[in-house]
Amino acid sequence: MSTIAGGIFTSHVPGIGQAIAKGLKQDPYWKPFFDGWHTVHDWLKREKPDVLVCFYNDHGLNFFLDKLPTFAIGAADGYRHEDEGWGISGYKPYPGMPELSWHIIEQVVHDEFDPTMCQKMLVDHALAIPVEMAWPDEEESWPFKLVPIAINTVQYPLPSPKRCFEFGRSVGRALESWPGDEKIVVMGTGGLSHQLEGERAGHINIEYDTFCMDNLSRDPEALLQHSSLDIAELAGSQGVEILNWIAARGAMRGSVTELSRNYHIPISNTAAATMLLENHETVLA
Amino acid sequence: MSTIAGGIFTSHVPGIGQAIAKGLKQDPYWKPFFDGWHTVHDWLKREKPDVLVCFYNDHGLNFFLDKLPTFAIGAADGYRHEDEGWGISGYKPYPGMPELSWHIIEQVVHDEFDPTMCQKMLVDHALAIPVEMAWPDEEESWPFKLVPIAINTVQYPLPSPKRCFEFGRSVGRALESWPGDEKIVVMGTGGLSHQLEGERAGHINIEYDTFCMDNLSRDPEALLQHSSLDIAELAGSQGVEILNWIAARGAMRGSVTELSRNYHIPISNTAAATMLLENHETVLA
Amino acid sequence: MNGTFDPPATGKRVIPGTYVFDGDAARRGFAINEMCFSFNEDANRRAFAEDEEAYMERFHLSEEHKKAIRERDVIGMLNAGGNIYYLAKLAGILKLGVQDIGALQTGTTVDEFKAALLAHGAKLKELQTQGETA
Amino acid sequence: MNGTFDPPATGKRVIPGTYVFDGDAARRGFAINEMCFSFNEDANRRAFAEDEEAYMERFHLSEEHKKAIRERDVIGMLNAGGNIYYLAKLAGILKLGVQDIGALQTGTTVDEFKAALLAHGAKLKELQTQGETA
Ligand SMILES: [Fe+3]
Ligand SMILES: [Fe+3]
Repeated sequence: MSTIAGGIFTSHVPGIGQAIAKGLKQDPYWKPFFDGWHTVHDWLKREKPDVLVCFYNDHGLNFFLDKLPTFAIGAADGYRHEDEGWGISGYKPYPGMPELSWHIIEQVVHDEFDPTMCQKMLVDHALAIPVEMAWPDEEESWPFKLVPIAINTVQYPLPSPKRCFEFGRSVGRALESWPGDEKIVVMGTGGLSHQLEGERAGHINIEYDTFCMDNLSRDPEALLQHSSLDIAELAGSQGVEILNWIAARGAMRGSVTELSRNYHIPISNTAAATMLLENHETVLA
Repeated sequence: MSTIAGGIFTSHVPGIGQAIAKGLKQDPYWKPFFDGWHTVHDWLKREKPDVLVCFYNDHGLNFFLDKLPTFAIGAADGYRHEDEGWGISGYKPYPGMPELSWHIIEQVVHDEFDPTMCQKMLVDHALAIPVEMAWPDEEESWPFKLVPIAINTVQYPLPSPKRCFEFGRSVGRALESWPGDEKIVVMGTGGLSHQLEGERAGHINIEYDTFCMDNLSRDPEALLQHSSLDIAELAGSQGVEILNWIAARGAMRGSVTELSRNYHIPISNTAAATMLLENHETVLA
Repeated sequence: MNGTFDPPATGKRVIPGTYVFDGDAARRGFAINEMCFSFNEDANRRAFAEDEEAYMERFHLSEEHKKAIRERDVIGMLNAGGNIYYLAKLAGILKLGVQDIGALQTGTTVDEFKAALLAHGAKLKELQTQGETA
Repeated sequence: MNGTFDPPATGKRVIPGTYVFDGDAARRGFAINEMCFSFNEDANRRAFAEDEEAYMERFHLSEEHKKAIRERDVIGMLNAGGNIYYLAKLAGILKLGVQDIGALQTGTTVDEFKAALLAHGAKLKELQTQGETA
């Protein structure tokens, strides 16, 4: 039987990719952020997950406003990153796991979600960069199979935090009922508080970020008290990317404990965070 | 305040378009089907709706398996039909009503549906042909503004009949709360029983079709007792297009009466039906 | 008619003579369906008609896909994951209507296939005369 | 910084200094966003760089869109319905980073904008020293 070993939650700022490319991990500006990954690296080496289910948001690589899905689930044999407009590409391709993708799609449609099913799908920096950070030592190919799940954080109306959490729960039910014996890690990328546009560009909210991090493991439903617009106001217009965290956390349906947390300001315009949560099957008393 | 005047439910067989083009409405093969439209024509002349909200399924014109939405809502300034592979095109363009489209999108996302939002969208014969049948005398341009809503009937898992009905109810709530004074007609296209592929090609089920038609006005929830796969078995693999009827019926939330019904076999491989339902605000006793 | 009904996997609901286009089918058929989707453009239809083999190669069709297309074997295309909504565009190029396709799949002549449809119509008339249906 | 905050419609929630990209904004901005989406391809980026006016014309940009782009007026682009996720691709061509953009919009210098971000970092350090946050 499959197990959901845990969840990795992290920012996905494009500049991180450039810092990696330039070898700046030990640079004083970047070190405090990259240092937050050591526990994740140790944990991944110990757990060796076979499958990565990654909740992220597309920034205009695979989706445009002609067909903008609320929830999109990849069901391809494999995925590539491509040029998003800045001439950066060349990330290693990601092997897919279409049989698990379809199992998830069957479950979520059964549970009255309305996904867009994607048998071809490019994945952008919001997936590529967290993967580079989590598995920095893989030379040839990735040691996992990928199911990418994109949540709309671009076009209002966004799905509510509650809807995203329930969507994640449904994905989690699919993972639990998957008959394979794979070990699965989930990931939620984006955030924390930041805002790129408008007169409020540069907005950061330590208090709200701390509230989210404090509750992510022990009481994620606390994060559902706000609407997506509330979060835009609290955490900035790109702070709503925490919807990906909320969905990923929803997919962890066992007993969840926080293994590590790193929170550092600033990375680019962003309050950057990395958290590692472990998931154990709930043991009945 | 806007009113939902009624609903038109009809098959959308491509061959109908060719019959119209060839002037075959009085031909013995086609006459029994086209005769079913007289009451619709009279009703439309009397009601003069300003807006058409059309639930249909795309047959591979606007959507492909790379990005296949469960529910897609058009939000464009206008829509065109284009060549679907048979060299037929040239239908008059359809003016959009993006302000109403967004009002609907806001409502359905609020109601926990997960639509794909389409600011560019081609519409196929499943919309074009019913419109040609309903408004046969418009020379220059259409007398309505369009909101097209596409439901996945191509890629399993399909949404359940219950989900489609509730989706229609949510669209209906949006129409009711629209502050404009437009008169709205809804449309559901496709079906009734037919199957194009496999050793069971040519399958037709008079009993199930009759059950659907008998209950559409007075007890549409009776149609929700079957799953989408049940309907594929009962009505044939393309018979599942009745999901569009179910959603359109869901959008009619008042007191609904059947004004006319026509059921004729065969049109092409299909048991073809046309129904006109009127919608009145429910008067409390 | 070539080929026989070959349900894709165990443990799934089987509807006799019917091809449920689920994820398994979609995976098997992606290439053939993608090729058929390209036929929305007239230039692509002409390119296929001019050189079927080259065009199939361009879309990376499997040997199973190619064989079914070469043999105009609709059931073979379905077993290889073809979806009728996309295959209908190929049928147009091959000048096959839905009733030709129906006859091919059911192992009847086109006239027999049409007669079977008309028989449903006659049955409906009979029921209507008896007042059993509106 | 050019232009001022111009909330798109009445009756909507306004978040000061923030552009909620809703349907109204998406309608106003479709052309500019579509142009920016095209910048995923290098050939298109070069075509824009070579002849901005011709490229904007090709995507049917409104006069408001064009004016904002000519003037490198980010707030103007936002008011005209530009979405930052797509505008970021244009910013790349113009060799503007997110902090240059931030400075342009907030009417500060880039150094001031960066300093404000660092001040948040300092505040966090202080809170962490006080043990108020992990
Ligand atoms: Fe982001
Ligand atoms: Fe159809």
